[in-house]
Amino acid sequence: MKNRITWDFLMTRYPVFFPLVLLVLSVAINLYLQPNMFQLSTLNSNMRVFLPLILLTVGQAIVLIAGGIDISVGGIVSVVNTILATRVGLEGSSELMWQYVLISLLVGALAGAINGFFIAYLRLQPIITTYATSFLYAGFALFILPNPGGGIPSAIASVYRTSTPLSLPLAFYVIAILLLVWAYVSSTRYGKYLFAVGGKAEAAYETAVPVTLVQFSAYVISGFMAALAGIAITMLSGSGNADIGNPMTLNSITAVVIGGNAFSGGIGGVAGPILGAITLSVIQNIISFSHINTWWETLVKATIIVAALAAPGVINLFRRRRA
Amino acid sequence: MPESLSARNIVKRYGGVVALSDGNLDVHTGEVVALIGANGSGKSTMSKVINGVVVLDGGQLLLDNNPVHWSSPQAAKNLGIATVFQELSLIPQMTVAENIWLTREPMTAIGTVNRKVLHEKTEELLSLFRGTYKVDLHPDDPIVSLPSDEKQIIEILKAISFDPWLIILDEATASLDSRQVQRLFELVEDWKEAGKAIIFVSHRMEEIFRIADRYSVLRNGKTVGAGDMKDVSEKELVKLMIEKESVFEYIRKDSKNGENEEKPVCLEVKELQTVTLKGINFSVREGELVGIGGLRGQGQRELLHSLFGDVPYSGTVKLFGNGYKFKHPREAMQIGLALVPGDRGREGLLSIRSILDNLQLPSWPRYGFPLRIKKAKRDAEQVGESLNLKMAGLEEPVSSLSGGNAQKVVLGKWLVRKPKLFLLDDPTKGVDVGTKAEIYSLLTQLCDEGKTILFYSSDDEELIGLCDRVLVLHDGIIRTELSGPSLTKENLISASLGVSNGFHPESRTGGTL
Amino acid sequence: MKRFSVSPPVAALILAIVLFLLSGFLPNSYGSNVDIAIAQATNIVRLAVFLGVIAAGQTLVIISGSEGIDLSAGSVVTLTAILTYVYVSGENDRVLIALLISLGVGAVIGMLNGIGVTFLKVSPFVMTLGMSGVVTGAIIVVNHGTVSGRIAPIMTRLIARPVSPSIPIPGAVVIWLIFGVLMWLLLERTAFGKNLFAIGVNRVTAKLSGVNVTWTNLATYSLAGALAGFGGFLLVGNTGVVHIQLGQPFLFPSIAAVAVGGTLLSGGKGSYWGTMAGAIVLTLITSLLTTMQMPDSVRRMVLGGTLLILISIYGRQRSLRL
Amino acid sequence: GPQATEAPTQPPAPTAPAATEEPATTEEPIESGFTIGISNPFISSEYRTQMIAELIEVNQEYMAADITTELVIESADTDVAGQIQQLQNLMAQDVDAILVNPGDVSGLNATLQEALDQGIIVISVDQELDVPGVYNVGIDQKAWAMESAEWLAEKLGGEGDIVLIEGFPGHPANVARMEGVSEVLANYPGINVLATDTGRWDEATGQQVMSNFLAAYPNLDGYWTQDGMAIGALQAVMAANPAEWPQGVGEGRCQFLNLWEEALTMNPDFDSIAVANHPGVSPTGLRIAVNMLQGKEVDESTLGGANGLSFVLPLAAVITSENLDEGLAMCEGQPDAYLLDNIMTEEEVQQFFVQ
Ligand SMILES: Nc1ncnc2c1ncn2[C@@H]1O[C@H](COP(=O)(O)OP(=O)(O)OP(=O)(O)O)[C@@H](O)[C@H]1O
Ligand SMILES: Nc1ncnc2c1ncn2[C@@H]1O[C@H](COP(=O)(O)OP(=O)(O)OP(=O)(O)O)[C@@H](O)[C@H]1O
Ligand SMILES: [Mg+2]
Ligand SMILES: [Mg+2]
Repeated sequence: MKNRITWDFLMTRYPVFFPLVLLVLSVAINLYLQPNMFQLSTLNSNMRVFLPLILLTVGQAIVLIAGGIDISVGGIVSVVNTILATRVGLEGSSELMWQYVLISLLVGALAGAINGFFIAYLRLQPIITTYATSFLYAGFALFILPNPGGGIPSAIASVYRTSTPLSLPLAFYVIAILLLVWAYVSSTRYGKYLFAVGGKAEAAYETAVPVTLVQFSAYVISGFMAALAGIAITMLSGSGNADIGNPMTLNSITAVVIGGNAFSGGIGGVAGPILGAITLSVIQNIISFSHINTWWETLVKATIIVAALAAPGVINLFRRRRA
Repeated sequence: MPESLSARNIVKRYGGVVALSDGNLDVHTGEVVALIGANGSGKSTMSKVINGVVVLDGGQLLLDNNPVHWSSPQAAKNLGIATVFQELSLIPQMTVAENIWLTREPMTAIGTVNRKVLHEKTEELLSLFRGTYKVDLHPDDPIVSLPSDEKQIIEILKAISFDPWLIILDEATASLDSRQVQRLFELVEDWKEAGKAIIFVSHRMEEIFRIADRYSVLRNGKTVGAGDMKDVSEKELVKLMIEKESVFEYIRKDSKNGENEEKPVCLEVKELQTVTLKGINFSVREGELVGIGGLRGQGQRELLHSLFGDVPYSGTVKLFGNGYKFKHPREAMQIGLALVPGDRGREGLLSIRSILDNLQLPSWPRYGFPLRIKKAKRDAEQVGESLNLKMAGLEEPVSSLSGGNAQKVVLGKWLVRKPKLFLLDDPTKGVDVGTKAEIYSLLTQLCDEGKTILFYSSDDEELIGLCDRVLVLHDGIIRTELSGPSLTKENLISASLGVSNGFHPESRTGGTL
Repeated sequence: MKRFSVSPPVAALILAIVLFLLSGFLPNSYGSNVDIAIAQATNIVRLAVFLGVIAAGQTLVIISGSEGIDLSAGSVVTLTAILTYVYVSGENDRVLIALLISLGVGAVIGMLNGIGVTFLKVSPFVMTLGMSGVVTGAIIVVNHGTVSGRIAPIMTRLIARPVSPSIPIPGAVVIWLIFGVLMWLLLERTAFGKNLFAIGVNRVTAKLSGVNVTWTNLATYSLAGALAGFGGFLLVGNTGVVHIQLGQPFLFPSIAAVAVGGTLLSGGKGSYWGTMAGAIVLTLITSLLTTMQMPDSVRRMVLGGTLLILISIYGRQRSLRL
Repeated sequence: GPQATEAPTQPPAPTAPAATEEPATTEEPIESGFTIGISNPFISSEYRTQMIAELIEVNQEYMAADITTELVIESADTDVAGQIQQLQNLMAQDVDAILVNPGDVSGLNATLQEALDQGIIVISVDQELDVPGVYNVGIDQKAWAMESAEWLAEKLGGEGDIVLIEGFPGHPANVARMEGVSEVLANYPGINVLATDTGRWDEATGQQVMSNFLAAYPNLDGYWTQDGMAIGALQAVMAANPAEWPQGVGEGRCQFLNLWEEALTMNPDFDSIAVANHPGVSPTGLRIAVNMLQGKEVDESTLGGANGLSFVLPLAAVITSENLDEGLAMCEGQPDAYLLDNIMTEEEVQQFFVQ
């Protein structure tokens, strides 16, 4: 009985526990296969690649906490990427870059606001709404940049790619800031509202929580984070491509769930999903370094991910058997 | 602080359903107004009009005789109106403390929730009901893990946490046991003294006469009477509510006690143990109506659910002469068991499905392939009629029903199947007096037909009035069995408190129980 | 006062017809030529069949609630199409067995989804997404570029060609209508269907009313897999060829078709008629956008906008404030 | 191999003109023991599976001769970030050369530059990249499209209504091909393009688009398309079976040739042309990479492209009604999805090197 409470306690009160175990495990395997993994240059080159997904995942996590889902985030990433690639250009100045970074963030928030408007105020179902807007955004990105090309000055891109202040990858600082901001936000009243709305919207409404506003804001945050992800991936690739964000959407959702947030809303946080995003990427590395037969790679990777998703359930099943 | 609130000629429609056609209510500080009426008469709707949860279709709200208009629940709340919702307004995933203080959390200088103060203030509130919880409640307990009575208490604490001047208690006592009700009433007296106004909704006449100063009666969405409690009798109130002479006759079957002796035993339980139950032994004969008493959370729910195959247990259960160990309620149903669960929203209903689908859910396999829908409808209609179900039609969603009518659906779905042994977990919770009487006569009739009923109720009167004998649970065991002359309210209460029959140790020494 | 309400399937169908009629005014459209109009309409319905069948399983899992969804449908379609193609290899008498293989393989994959969702409590979205990866991986392992086969003439005859020269309705459409009736029977006239709706709304209530929640849920995912398998079988009968991405383009449209058809994405309420109407509406919109000359970017935006408008018309949820 | 080194392998000096300035070039070139990395961001297509299979096969030859020790294949469905990760992982495994089939025309530039800086030979296959120092190996996409467009125009006698089904709009290969088509059609003013749509390089979509076109334009004279969409388009024509079949362009894939044969049984007048964008360019690229690693000097006069670093390979096969039998014979024993292919032999690639 006591034992059971401890496990459930860990799983429900500390949703970060399991994703942390997964991450440690996968990092250990990766380290075994790639001993120089923690060398600064290797670490940095990995983290800079993971960061866009991490940023996207944070926004997705907040929407999921608030009881929604956002499958238009990839589209928003593409829009931001094409804006930067066409407006700043390969020859642009760093002032111009700053200017369009700000504009991109506004555009991301605006795109999120469009989602939020339809979902919170017109009360449309989130999956199908963001599916529809994902066409709007992806189409808009293609409209801005019909053919891949353009980009940002390589000097600016290399700031992102090579900065390692105090011998730590830039991404670590970004993650630290994200965690700090979340630690703050989740303990504000607004943070409680997010959980309340995701938990049971009717009850929250009867308790005088501004439900629609909170739902709306979650999508704005998600749009904003998608814009940050768009900026990051533009800095990483240095170029523009209207389809750049599309494949990222489903990964962000998987990362959030591996990170321990419930699909039904009202539970979880942001730290778990960040770990989840890193774990997903590390798994890819493991596949690379383990030199399995190419034809098996996709199968093995997918199986590992399914196993990771199912692991808590297997443990629970096993525990219940014993009890 | 306002002195009074009045609702005048309130009209409220839900789609085509008129919930209120002419609702009127006055409430002043320092008094308790009982809002009474049959199921579906519009009491909850009236509450939601007053606290701004629904939009008015007509009529007016006056605060100190000035018209007011709520644009959201927020507006009403800001002016000191608090509500205990019949269906509760708690977020299951959040903790007790977070739920109580949602939207009014104590803050620190940097805008975060001050957890320390939050804790202290929650502990303070929780202490108001201390002693009535099964295990002590903690501010950090998540709501999901609580039993329904404790949820109800949290909902009450949540309502009073911001020191409102008007408190609406919409069937706040329906899930509480007598001790908890007692505690609540003591608080209500305090509030009254402190100059608060209270609107009290309940189907228990005894409670109304105990606590209310004035009354207001709704019938079919129209206010048909109001006045001072001291000027009316129970009979008169009932007549106002349901346009019938008193239906208040519990059908005691003392005479039958002997008869049952010869009937075969249909349920025999030996050393039944679960997480809360610590070895239950009893047997029930065919045609008996056996009550289960005790305070809430002593294992009554678990007993009924384990007999129904919903909760795993150890020990032996013999039904109709054979031993069984069900792994799923379906197996229990197949040999003629039926369970009416205590939490109708969570365990008894499919909210967005039609009334027909709800009534027939356990019985579909009996209608062949393809399902004979016409016959299913006829059967459902019959049950509806026999229970006096107030509905717009079988195809309407069950969520459109009032609380009491929804409860009838939960009971009614088993009547379609004609089971042999009924397990009832507080089946009249939230049911109005008229319907209650009908349910009582239905239950006695079922027993006469040879059906057996195991019946838990949080209403002691009900147990005493209806049952052949009552098993009183305390702390997971049957502490006392009461029957015949020993089945009195006094004995029931003392047994509930864990005091053996005949002895009055500890607190009750000075009493005349 | 009687509420005025049109059920979502009917609304979607009316909308489809109106859109189609309006499209006559577009440049390059059928204009006043009735023959072409009919040919075009038939063609659209024919194309909708495959989306419609693939969306059938989707409808079931979505109705089953608890965020039910099947993201592996696309890869299952691909897999069974490839299996059919390889196994049949041009011989009519192998078609029936190929159909059974398709259904069986689909059902097994669906059952794995179901096990993950019911016993291991993985959320359906990621469980089926992961399974989609596994199936794709399996396809690559099994046939890295070495698919060899051919569909049988009878499949082409029954699926892709008109019923008879005088009745210019493709066989697939007839199959779809029969399929629709069966789906209706399953959902509305069997205890399984009723139980499915029940678990979609409230699993605790369902269990306490004797519904075997675990089994129903498992059966639903298995059935959904089998139906996706059937979709793959039909699809290859129409395309006549296979490739690794055959089914993937149908995945998200299949969810959209369910939503446009008025089925509640949170479960417990919906119909297959709605999904059929939704499939027609979606196919129609894509077809219309095809014949209109506009850049792909604009086309995507128009598609997104149209979808938004569609669901705004009748996909709105209950207000919190009544 | 015994020579496996942890130090980056030195690229032959003349081939890295702008990128690196080697301080101390080893005199004798390393002749064997090479590790070669493959980065491929898209696997869900028969082209890519055939490509990977052929790479493995060609590498076997070199392994047997102890010239290469390992072929590290990074192949998965992934995005730009994912392919960057692939490339980084290859670098982390000390490969001597990288063959990359880029999923993005410029998104990999900085990462590829890092590889060049480490002295790794980088060859982009199937898709030309504009990075100084990166070699390209592939066919001329534009010329490829012009070949079939020219055929169609001639077939129609320079007169008639046609539709175009293109691949992914904006994809560089598609852009180049459509440019070629426009250039050809500009010479035939009698040919009227009624509509253009995207079939997303996908058979099912191609079939759907063609069905729509057939319904909208019952009197269509011809259609131009490319790759797998050609199969879908022909399926649509066969399903609709209009009184007058439009003339259409096909694909150099066995599946198409079989379908062509079948179509002839329905309509003996049907004619087509099948050209293949063949995956054999990648194994040919592998041969080029090995030769470069072995220190052979590239004959720059044989190269083309923007940076003068592109190996332009000839088309593999052009099948018309005249040589359909030959084409079918080539498909003998091959899977249906097999693209008519040509991998240059070791001798043939010597044409690119200074003798
Ligand atoms: N959300 C709703 N949608 C449609 N009809 C509703 C809704 N809520 C209540 N009603 C209808 O309004 C009428 C009044 O319901 P209300 O809940 O106010 O009754 P009540 O007096 O509180 O009954 P009870 O004692 O059973 O709780 C009933 O006929 C009910 O069916
Ligand atoms: N409170 C709940 N809310 C939502 N889903 C629930 C809840 N309780 C149970 N479920 C879900 O219902 C499903 C079935 O539950 P359970 O296993 O108790 O019933 P069952 O399968 O009918 O019984 P058995 O496994 O004994 O045959 C599970 O998938 C579980 O996740
Ligand atoms: Mg009520
Ligand atoms: Mg179970």
